[in-house]
Order: sequence, then C-alpha cells, then structure tokens
Amino acid sequence: MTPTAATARKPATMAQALTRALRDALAEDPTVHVMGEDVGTLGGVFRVTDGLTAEFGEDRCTDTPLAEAGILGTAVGMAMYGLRPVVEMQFDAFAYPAFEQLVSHVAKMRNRTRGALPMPLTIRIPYGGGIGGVEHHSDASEAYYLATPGLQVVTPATVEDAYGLLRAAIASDDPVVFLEPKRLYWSKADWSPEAPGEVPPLGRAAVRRRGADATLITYGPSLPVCLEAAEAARAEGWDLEVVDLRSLMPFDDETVCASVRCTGRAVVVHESSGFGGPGGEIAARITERCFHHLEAPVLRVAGFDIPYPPPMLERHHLPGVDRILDTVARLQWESDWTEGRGV
Amino acid sequence: MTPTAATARKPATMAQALTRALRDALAEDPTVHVMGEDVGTLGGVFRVTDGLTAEFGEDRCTDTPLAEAGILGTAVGMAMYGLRPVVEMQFDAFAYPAFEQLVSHVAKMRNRTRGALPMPLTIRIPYGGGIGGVEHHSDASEAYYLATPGLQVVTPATVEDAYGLLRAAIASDDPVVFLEPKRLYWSKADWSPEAPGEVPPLGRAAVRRRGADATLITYGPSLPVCLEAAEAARAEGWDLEVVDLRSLMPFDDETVCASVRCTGRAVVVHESSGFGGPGGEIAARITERCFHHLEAPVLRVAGFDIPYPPPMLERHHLPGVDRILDTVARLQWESDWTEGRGV
Amino acid sequence: MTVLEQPGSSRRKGELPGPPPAWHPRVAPAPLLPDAEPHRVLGTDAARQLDAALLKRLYVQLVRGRRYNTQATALTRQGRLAVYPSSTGQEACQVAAALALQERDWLFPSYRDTLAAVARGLDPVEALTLLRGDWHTGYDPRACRIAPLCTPLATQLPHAVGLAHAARLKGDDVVALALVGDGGTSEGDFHEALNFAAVWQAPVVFLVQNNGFAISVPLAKQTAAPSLAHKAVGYGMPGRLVDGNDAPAVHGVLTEAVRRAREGGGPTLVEAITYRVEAHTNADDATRYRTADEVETWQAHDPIALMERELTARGLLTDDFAAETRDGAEEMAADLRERMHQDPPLDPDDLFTHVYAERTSQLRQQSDQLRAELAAAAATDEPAQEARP
Amino acid sequence: MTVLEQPGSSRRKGELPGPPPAWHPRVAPAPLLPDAEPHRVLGTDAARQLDAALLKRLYVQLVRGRRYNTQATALTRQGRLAVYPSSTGQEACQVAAALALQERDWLFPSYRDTLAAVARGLDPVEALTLLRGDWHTGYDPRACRIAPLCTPLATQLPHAVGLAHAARLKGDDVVALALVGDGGTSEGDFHEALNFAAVWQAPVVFLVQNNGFAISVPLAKQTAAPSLAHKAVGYGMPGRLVDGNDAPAVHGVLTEAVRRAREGGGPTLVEAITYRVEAHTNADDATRYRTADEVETWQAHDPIALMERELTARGLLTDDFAAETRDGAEEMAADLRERMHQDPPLDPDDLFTHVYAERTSQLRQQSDQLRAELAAAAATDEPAQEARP
Ligand SMILES: Cc1ncc(C[n+]2csc(CCOP(=O)(O)OP(=O)(O)O)c2C)c(N)n1
Ligand SMILES: Cc1ncc(C[n+]2csc(CCOP(=O)(O)OP(=O)(O)O)c2C)c(N)n1
Ligand SMILES: [Mg+2]
Ligand SMILES: [Mg+2]
Repeated sequence: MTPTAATARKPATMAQALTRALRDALAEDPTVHVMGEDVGTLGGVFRVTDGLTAEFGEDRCTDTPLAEAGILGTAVGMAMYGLRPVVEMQFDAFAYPAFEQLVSHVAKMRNRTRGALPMPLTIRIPYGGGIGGVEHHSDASEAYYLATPGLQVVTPATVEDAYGLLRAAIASDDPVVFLEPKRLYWSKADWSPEAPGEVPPLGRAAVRRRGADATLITYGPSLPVCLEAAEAARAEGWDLEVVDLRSLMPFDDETVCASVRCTGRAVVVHESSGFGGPGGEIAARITERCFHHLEAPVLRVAGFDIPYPPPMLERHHLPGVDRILDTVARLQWESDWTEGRGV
Repeated sequence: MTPTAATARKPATMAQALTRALRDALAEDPTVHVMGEDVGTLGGVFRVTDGLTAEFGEDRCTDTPLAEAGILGTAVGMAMYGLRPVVEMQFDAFAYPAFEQLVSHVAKMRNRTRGALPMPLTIRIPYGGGIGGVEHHSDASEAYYLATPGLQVVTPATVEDAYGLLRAAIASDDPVVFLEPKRLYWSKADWSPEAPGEVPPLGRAAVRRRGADATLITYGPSLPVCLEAAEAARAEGWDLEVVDLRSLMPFDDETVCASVRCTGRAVVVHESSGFGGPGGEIAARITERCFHHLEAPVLRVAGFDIPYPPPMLERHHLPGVDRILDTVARLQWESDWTEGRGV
Repeated sequence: MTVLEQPGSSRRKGELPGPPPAWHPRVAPAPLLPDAEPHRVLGTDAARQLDAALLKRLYVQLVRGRRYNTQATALTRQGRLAVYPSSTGQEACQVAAALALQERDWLFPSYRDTLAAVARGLDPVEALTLLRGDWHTGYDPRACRIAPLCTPLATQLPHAVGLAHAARLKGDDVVALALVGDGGTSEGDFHEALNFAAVWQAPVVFLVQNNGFAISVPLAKQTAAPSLAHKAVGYGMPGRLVDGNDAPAVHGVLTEAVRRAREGGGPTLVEAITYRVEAHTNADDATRYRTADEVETWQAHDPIALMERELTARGLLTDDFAAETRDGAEEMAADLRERMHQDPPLDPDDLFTHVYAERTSQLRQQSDQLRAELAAAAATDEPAQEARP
Repeated sequence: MTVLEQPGSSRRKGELPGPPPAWHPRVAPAPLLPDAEPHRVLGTDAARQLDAALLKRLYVQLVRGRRYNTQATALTRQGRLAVYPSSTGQEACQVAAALALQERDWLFPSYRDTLAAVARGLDPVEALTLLRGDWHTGYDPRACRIAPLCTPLATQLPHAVGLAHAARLKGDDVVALALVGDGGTSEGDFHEALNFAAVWQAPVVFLVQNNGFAISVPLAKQTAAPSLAHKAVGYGMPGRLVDGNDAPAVHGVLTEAVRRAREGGGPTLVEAITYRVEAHTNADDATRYRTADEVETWQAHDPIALMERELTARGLLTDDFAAETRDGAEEMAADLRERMHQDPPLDPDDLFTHVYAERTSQLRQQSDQLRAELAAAAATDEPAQEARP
C-alpha cells in the first residue's frame, strides 16, 4: 500500500498504538470487553484505555471494584459465556493477587474441559522498571508466567508491534499475558493507525538487526538497550545481531537457533532477575539445540538476584549498554581462552 | 556416637522425621509457632503435625480459618513481632492464594527495611505428583519460588534430610519455602529421632552416588528415580553420578560444577514442566561455568509443558527411569556425533 | 455497646454542607439494600406449600442422591474412584439447588457437589471422571450448563458472577447458582465475588452449605459471625438462613432467590445449615475431630427421613411410589457400578491436545517423544515408561 | 423482603433434636457479637467532651499535618519527591489515628498515611524515603512501632492482625491499628484479615478512611453496602461509622476501640467518612472524574476549619496559640524542605546487603561485578553504568 494522506505515518507512541488496538478490537468484535481498575472514566493510569468508555459505554469498558482476583475471576466467567475479556492489571506487582485465578483457572480451563471451555482472555500488565517507580511498580514478573503451561506470554518492543501483537492477543483463542514495557509507553515511531501494519502471528521472533559476530537475544524493555549496545559495539569492531523475541511462549526456537548457528555466540538480555528468570530457559534451549555451533557459552545479562531496588539505585540494576558490552567481551574471542574464573 | 539402644536406627518415614523436626523446634524455641489448615486436631492431612497441638497447645500449633493469604499474612505480622512461624500450605496449588503475601512481603520485608524486619518464616508445601492426586494436588511449583529473590527454596529427598533441613529452615533468619515431596512422605530409612544426624547448612548439595561418565542433577521426588536410573545404567555400561541439590536457592554451584567438570556430561531431572522450570537455570549456569569441560550440552528430563495431568495419565508425564536413560544416551557418546536433529 | 454520641445530636446541624457528597452514590444507587434484619431462619413447613408433584420429585432425587453417595463411596473401596467427598446428609441442598434452576441457568459446583450435577441430569459417570482419576471434566460445561467441579475453594464464585453478568449483558435471562462450603467463605475469593455481584447486580445466587466443618476445622474456628448469612449485609445483598436438611425449605428459598435474580433484583446469599455425615472424603478419619454422638444427633435430622414424614403426613408416600423410587435408585446405582468397572479409554497423546487451541512446536516435539517411547516400550514388550516413585 | 416462613412456626417444634449441634460453636463462643444495630453515625459534638489539652494537641497536629501535606506536594514539583499521595482533607483521620495509640502500640499505615506516622513522632524525612525514591523504609519499624508504608492495598491488614495476636500470645497488652482506604476494602486480604481478627479476638482496630474514591473509582462502583462499617457484621465484630473530618470524633471512636481491644474485647472496624481534596497523587488528574463543585463542598467541611470553630467556641483559640501553632508548622516545613534538598548518601553495594541475612555466593559475585563496573567507569571518568531507556 502506498501511503496516502490518510495512512501517512506520523510519530505515535506505544501507548497510543495500544489504545488504538483496543479501540479497533472493541469496534470489530462485540464480544470484546475491557475491564480493570480505573480503565473507564480515567482511561487507566497510563491512559491506554483513554476514550474507550466514552465511545463504547460502561458495559464494554468497565471500572471494576478494586480486587484483582475478582477482576480476573469474573473475566473467566465472562469467557465461559463466550465473551473475550481484556483485563488490565494496573501494575506488574498488583497482578499477584490474581495469581491463583491465573494459574489454576485461566491457564488450565481449556485443558481441564478438553477444549470445551477455551479462555480467550488477554491480561494486560504494564511491567518492568526504569520509570522511577517505587516498590511494586517495577517488577519484571515474566518468569512466573513462563513457568505456567497454558498461558501465552507476549511483549511488544516497538510501536508497530504494540498494535499488532495486542490485536493478535485479543484475537487468540487462548489466554495471553500481554506484558507492556511501561518505560516504552512514551517511545515513538512513525506509525499510522490507518495503516497499522499486519497483525503478526503470535510466536514469531523478529531479527531487529543483522550481525555476524554474536547474537543478542532480548525482548520488551531491553530491545532499545540492545540496539544501542549493538551500535556502540560497532565502534569496538563487533558486528552484533539483535533478536526481539516478542513472544516468550510460544517460543520461536527456529529464528533464535538460526541466528545463533550463524554467529556462534549469544547473550540473552532481560531486566528480570537472572536466577530462575527467562534467560536460563533461553540459554539452555539454545545450548541443547546448537551446542556444536557455540564458540562460547551462552551468557546472560539480567537484573541482579535482588528485589527490585528503589528508584535512586535502579540504574545499577537494569541491564545497560556497558554491562551488555562487557558480557559480549567475555564471549571467548581469543583462541587461547581458558576456563577457570571459578564458580 | 556409637548407637545405643536409645539411638538405634529403626525404619522411619519421611513424614515421621518431619513431625519430629517440628516437635523438636517447638520444644527448643518458644518463638516457633506452627499454623495452617487442619494442622491442629487432625494433625494435618498428611499427619505431619500429628500430636503437636496435644503437646504444645493450640497457641503453638493452630488451626486457622481457611484462607491461605490470611495465614501467610498473619504469619508475617507474627514474625514482625519476633515469632518464628512455620506455616503449612495444605497442597502445592493451594499456596497460590498466598502468592502476593509471599512475593510482595515475605520475600521483600528484610530488604525493604534494610534488615530491621527479618522474616524467619518457614512455609511448608507438600508438592509434586505421583500419588494419584486430582488436579491442584500435584503441582511442582518450585519455579515460581526460584524466580523470587529473597526466598530460600529447600527440598529434602531423604528421611535424614527431612529432619535436618527442616530444622535448618526453621532456624534460618530468612524465609524458606520448604517443599516436601509428597510421594516420599511414606518412604522409609533407618533413622532415629534420638540421633537425628547433623543439621546441615542450607545451600549445600549432596553427591548421592559417585560415577565417572555423567552427572544426574536432581532434587526432591526425583532423587529415588535418578538413583534407580543410575543403577539400571550400570547394566548398560554407564557409571552415573547423582547430585541431590537439596537447596535450590541458595544454589550450590560448587558441588554441581565440580561434578560436571569431572564427568563432562550432565542431565538435569525434575518433575515440574521443562519450559521455564528450574532445569533451564541449572543447565544455563553449568554451561556458563563449565563450557569447556562439556562433551555434550546439558540436557533436561522434565515434566512436559502441560498442566499437571489426571492420575490415570500422570505416569507418562513424570520423569521415569527409561526417559532418563534415553536422555543419557543422547549425550553424544560416539565421537562422530553430528548435530542437526532440527529445532 | 458504647455509643459516644447519638446521631443527630450535633449542634452543627444545618451548618454542615449537607451530608458528605462522596457518601452519596455517584451513580444510580443499588436497588437493594439489606433488610433491617437481614436474615431469617426458615422453618420446616415449606413442604406443605409445595405442590405434590414437586414434592415427589424432590423425594425421588433425595433417595437417588443417597444411593448415589453410597455407591460412589463403595467405588472408592473397590479402587474405582481415586477419592470421593460424600454429600451424605447434604442431599437436600444438592437436590434443591439442582431443581431450583431452569434449563438455561448455570450451576457452579464445588468438588463436593457431584450430586447436584447428577440431580440436574448429568450422567453420573461423567460427573465422576475427575474423582476416578480420568480427565478433570467429563462433560461439556456449555452443553449442560454445569461449570467444572471446582477444587480450589471459592474460586468458582467469581466465575459464576462473571458468567451471570455476561449473560445479562447479552440480554439472556440466565441465572447462575454457585455452591460453596462454610470453610470456603473465609477465602478472599468469596468476598470479592460477593462484592462484584452486588456492585454489578449480577443475577447470581450463592448457596453456602454450612455443614459445620472444613475438613477437621469446626465453624467456630472459621468465623465469629452470628451466621454466615449475616455476611450478606456487608455487600448490600439479602441474606437468608435456612434449614439445609429440609429439602422443600431449601428449594423454596433458592427458587425465590433465583426468581429475584432473574427479575433483575440482584444476588442473594443463602446459608443452609446441614451436616456432613461421612468423613471429609474416604481418605479422612473423622473420629479424630468429632464424636459419634454428634453424628447421631444429626442423623436423627436426616433429610430423607424428614421428607418421608412430610410425604406421609400428606398421604403421598404410597407403597408403590416408595418401591418405584427405591427401584429407580437401585437401577441407577447398578448402572453406575457397572460402567465404572469398565476402564475408560485413554490416549496418552491427549496430554498435548488441549493445552492450547493448537499445539506449539514444543508440544509437538514432546508428543513425538512420548509416542516414540511408547512404541519402543511396546516393541520390547515391556510395560510403558513409568515413573517409579 | 419475602419471608417464606417465620421462625418458630414449624409444627415440628419439639420433634427436632434441638438446634443443629454444629451450629453451636464448638469452642467457647466469641465474646462479642455485633450489636443489633451495628453502626452509629457519630455526630460532631465529641469535641466538647475532650479535655482542652488533648483538643489543642489535635489542633496543633492538624495544622502541622496540613503544612506537611502542602510541603510534600511542593517537593514533588521540585523533583525532590518521586510521587506524593496527599492526605489533605484527611488530616483528622491521620492525626486521630496517631494520637489514639499508646507508645507500645503499632501503627500499620498504607502508602497514603505518612502523615499518621509523622503525627506519631516519626521524622518526616524518614517517613518520605520511599516516596523520594530512596530505600523503601527509612525508619526502623520496631523502634518506632510503625510498620512499613504498605503499597499493595489491604495486604498490611493481616500483618496487623498477626502482630496483635503475637503480642497477646506473649502477654503484652499491645494494640495494632491498621489503616486502609475505601477501595482497599474490596480486596480479599481485607476480608481474610477481619475474619482472622474476629476468630482470634485479636487486639486490632481497622480504620477505613472512606475518602470517596479509589483513584478515579467512586464508592458506588466499589460497594453496594449501606456503609463500609456494615461489613463488620459479617465478621462478628462491632462496626462504627464516624465523621472522618471531625478530629475529636474520630479520636473518640478510635480511643474507645483501642481500649476495647486492649482489654481483650477484640477487634473493631471503624469507617471514617472523609474526602481526598487533592488528586490521587501529584501524577493524577482528578478533573477527569470529579467536579470542582464537589471538591468545594467538601472544603467547606474542612477538618481544620471545623476544629477552629470548636476551639473558638470553647475559647481555646487564642491569638498566641494560633500563632505558635502556625510557627511550629512552618518550622517543621522549613526543616523538611531544607533536608529534603540534600541528596541522601547512596551506596550501590547496599543492593546486596539485605536480601538475606548473609549474602549468597551468587550475590557476592554480583556485588563484585557491580563494584568492578563502577571502578572501571570511574577510571575512564565516564558516568557510571546506566540503563538507557
Ligand atoms: C484454596 C484451597 N485451599 C485448601 C483446599 C484444601 N481443602 C479441600 S476441602 C477443604 C475444606 C473445605 O471446607 P468447606 O468449604 O466447609 O467445604 P466442605 O468440605 O465442608 O464441603 C480444604 C481445606 C482447597 N481445596 N482449596
Ligand atoms: C493490590 C493493589 N492493587 C492496585 C493498586 C494501585 N492503586 C494504588 S492506590 C489505588 C486506589 C486506592 O484507593 P483507596 O483504597 O480508596 O485508598 P486512597 O487512595 O483513597 O487512599 C490503587 C488502585 C495497589 N496499590 N495495590
Ligand atoms: Mg464445610
Ligand atoms: Mg479512597
């Protein structure tokens, strides 16, 4: 399609693209219902649901009582009756009260009923740090969802993907934990709601930058950091490939392994704590599949194994360009590399 | 100590050793309090708290109302006042309602208060499958706890460890998620409560069997299966080492890496689903530390990436001897091994 | 109670800018506030107000229900059920819940409520798949409008609210009736569900079967409230207290609550006082926490005996009807016994079929792996791969 | 309300084996059942019953409290606080909560209740560490008996119950007072905490500051109950409703509840009706969900103005006292402003210090890594490692 006046791409934020995705989903499918704390009159604390109640009414975009288990639990019941609820959890850590409903019902209902009761729910969770949020407002909680079979876990890193992946999540007949990198809400790109781009299938990673020497594997809030690191690396003579997973479950082994088999070296980058975090899974499955292509072990750059720190210290915790490059430097580039840095 | 009549080791079950550990802790430390659903009059659904209320009174071993968040939340308050609560969650999946209290308070309180409010809590959770339990009664939920900095995660696999590790957990000034492999409750060993063995420090793995060819790394309910597999492997000419982690956090990198550096091959075995499960973390950290000692990638034998299946099908889900040996066989024993089994 | 001051005694009366505005609901107020006295104990005269046909239907279901309970318990001893939480003694609640609903309504049972599902017409074998260790839900919930038996306590209550709300949004006059135990009322999900129901005025009825125990924990350790029906007050919905062994009374209260819900009157909380005559499940030992005396006292208040007295008083319990009822129950039990003695067909590959709408590549690999293992085991004529606990 | 049948009208009277036994508490019954009429709106005459010294103390704290609120809000504009949830308009609740407690008692504040902590004597700078973006709790909770400011709503309520219960087990006559908002009452943790408190008869007082909103959500979308105090009924504890802008009234109700708790009378639920005059936090835009009119109406019912009228009526508001109070408040504000403009000392290595009592080997490695990074950055004279969002 050639851009016309109507489809011309103007700078749009990720938050705007998300709003548009919700709006279009509500307009196209009468079974879609948005619900959560402050999503109505206020338009959500991040304004992602702005204007939806005005356009579609309180029954389609509903301010609920303040109780996350109740929100998700009633959404389960609505899905049982054939609706397609899109639930907003106000912040990452405030999704925890709904954990039982998520793990014991949302993730298991289809399986429990041998397909009779699918759960076409989307659970939107603003996640991650870097916005100076006080405790409970910056958790990168994806590890919990990854360890829960039955859930899909999706996270956009670009404005275009924010629209496309959210549309795909809402259209999916299976539950999606849709993790919105909150510090990218205000990130901008040229994008037009009139030509929003294709709705990508869930479960496909994207190579965001081609490179020959090593692969950075990342997602969500860490993508811009990795791209910046790759740019900086060029100055030091490294040519880095950057893979944006987009969907953590289903996991795109194919794209990831194809990249690592070419480069022979990989670093996984994410904000959430390293121990027990997604990086372990990713590194392990790459190693299982590409062992003889690896010149060095798959390394990880992750948040430390600590509770999310206060804003004044968070910059030390979050993966940054320098830490990524330091790690790339440890990928055994010299041929006479020997082990033994200890445990 | 030479065994006398009093200390002679007689067959005891893991459940009995756990009961004894609780009893001794209650007797020695007046700040220890046991609480949970049915832990009093009934002695718990697995009878692990049997006799404690009779001996120590309702205030020390308390039947609570039926509300897991309330149980853990009140225990947090009790710990704030200097008590040392030992909470029982009746089954793995019934700990989920307490998830928010666990993640947002139990794990973070010490850090939040810069050491002023430690959380010397022990949270006992019977976990795992293999007992023919209907859904919600067989979850291997350790991945959730591992991904939560601030928690210690401990699981015994032997009768002696059941006593020792539970004593160590209760004595710890930090919270311990104490996972009791429920299908080993009735496993027996010669053990005497009068000479219960040393209380081991938390965070130390144990080599349960020496072997030269490959290391099986496991914990809790899968230890007996791994030992049986190692026995069976001998018939096929393999000499397998078996490491029992005992504590998943803190993680004993030293013992694990020492073993893998000797054998050059490793398989991680656990019941919980593979994707996002503990095996990924373990395999990744071994690879990071022992890359050039590895003859083959670290492989995993884990539960499938599915909700825990119904009893009639669970035997297909749980790691068994054959599946472990099949995996050992895939550790690239032939020198002409080539990759390419595809993604 | 110490009242520091009586309302209206302020000398500032008139100076205040009217009642605090935030106190006034900012949207249309909920149409229902609890009655000044929010609960009533319903007596046992309801039977005389019911028509004979309904009374007889209740009786037939009670007798079948008791037989179903004893048969299911027997099946646990024969190794044909993994576990059975009996509702013996609670049949009046189970049956009345089933019969108070129209076909288009939904029932939300807990793990103890297979009988309610069966009394609604569900095939007992399908009701028991979960408890026999086969797939969790042996029926299509949408086809029979019975939600899956719910094990995590009280978590099904918000589902009932959401479903009832969704139905109303769609314009369907469907009511949801959700069952929960006395113990389950302590869970946060109970609270959140009732609150959502009241705020949304959802057409849902909550039936608490207060059988006195949550496994071993007696009611007095569960709550300090004067009754569980009193909890309705805190949500702004009506609360009803009823003799849970009196089937016509339970039926009457539920029918009224269902009618009210259907007419847009919003949710009701009903507490039915009953007793769990058997142990918690066949795996439980109830002698550890209660006396035989207590059980006997309750057996003297047996729902079937109560009903028979009532039917006799009304001249409805003819020998023929009694025999016919008994025979019908025996037939059901024989059929159940026989069919439960057949092993259900099992396909291990089903493990991977319904995790998602489509298998992920990971699940396809795992399914291939299992298939290969089973084939290898079959080829070597050995038993299939097994966990060896 | 449709009552199908009145209690006692059963013709079976006498035939029943007494009231169902499980219905009788199996342990000693809770000493307190809710009053027949469980709530009272307390008027605003409480002031005249308080002694002059206490009245003046309340006033001094109200004025300081308001000044603290405006100063903290100003600090957000100066970038010295990351965020501030103001309690302007709610000072009567905050101050009365602090003053109703003895030194040995514990306060459990929510994230909005820094003022209550300050009114209890906590250094404002220490109260504000969380909100300035420094360590979460800037004080030793055991030393000042103030639990950490709690952000996840209602999760602090079970802590208060547990602590109060533990104190009673130890034989200490300590009372816990926990604060929660109207929105927080919808959470499951609220329900579970109140239930545990009532069953255990724990010495705890729950104060709901009903300020009409949970961020943008008005009370009418939060509950259909006639009042939040009515929720007490469902737990078997007394509920009290009080004008939350009337400091003497709130103080009176809380003091009575604390006394009752201390004497073994168990928990009380108090609802104080007040209003959040400012937006939810400085980051919020309240014009999106409420009118200026509404705010003005409430400003006419301002807690400080109410108090001044009362003091004037009793001849206590002398010019000297007024000036002294104002000056004290200004001094506090100046000191706060000055000290908040100094950057707190920060040691990145503290990230690893209190995760556990002792650092794990993993944390030692990570700490070494960070130290090395910082040293390298310092050596190259570049800014330290930073996330580049
Ligand atoms: C969330 C949760 N916690 C614990 C359990 C374990 N459990 C199963 S039944 C039961 C007692 C239930 O008591 P009640 O609600 O009174 O129902 P009843 O068994 O009397 O029918 C318990 C604690 C559970 N199923 N779910
Ligand atoms: C469990 C949880 N969910 C959501 C939030 C986000 N949040 C912070 S304050 C707030 C509104 C609280 O309203 P209320 O309880 O009435 O207290 P108020 O702000 O009026 O003092 C919300 C939804 C939270 N802090 N915790
Ligand atoms: Mg019960
Ligand atoms: Mg409020």
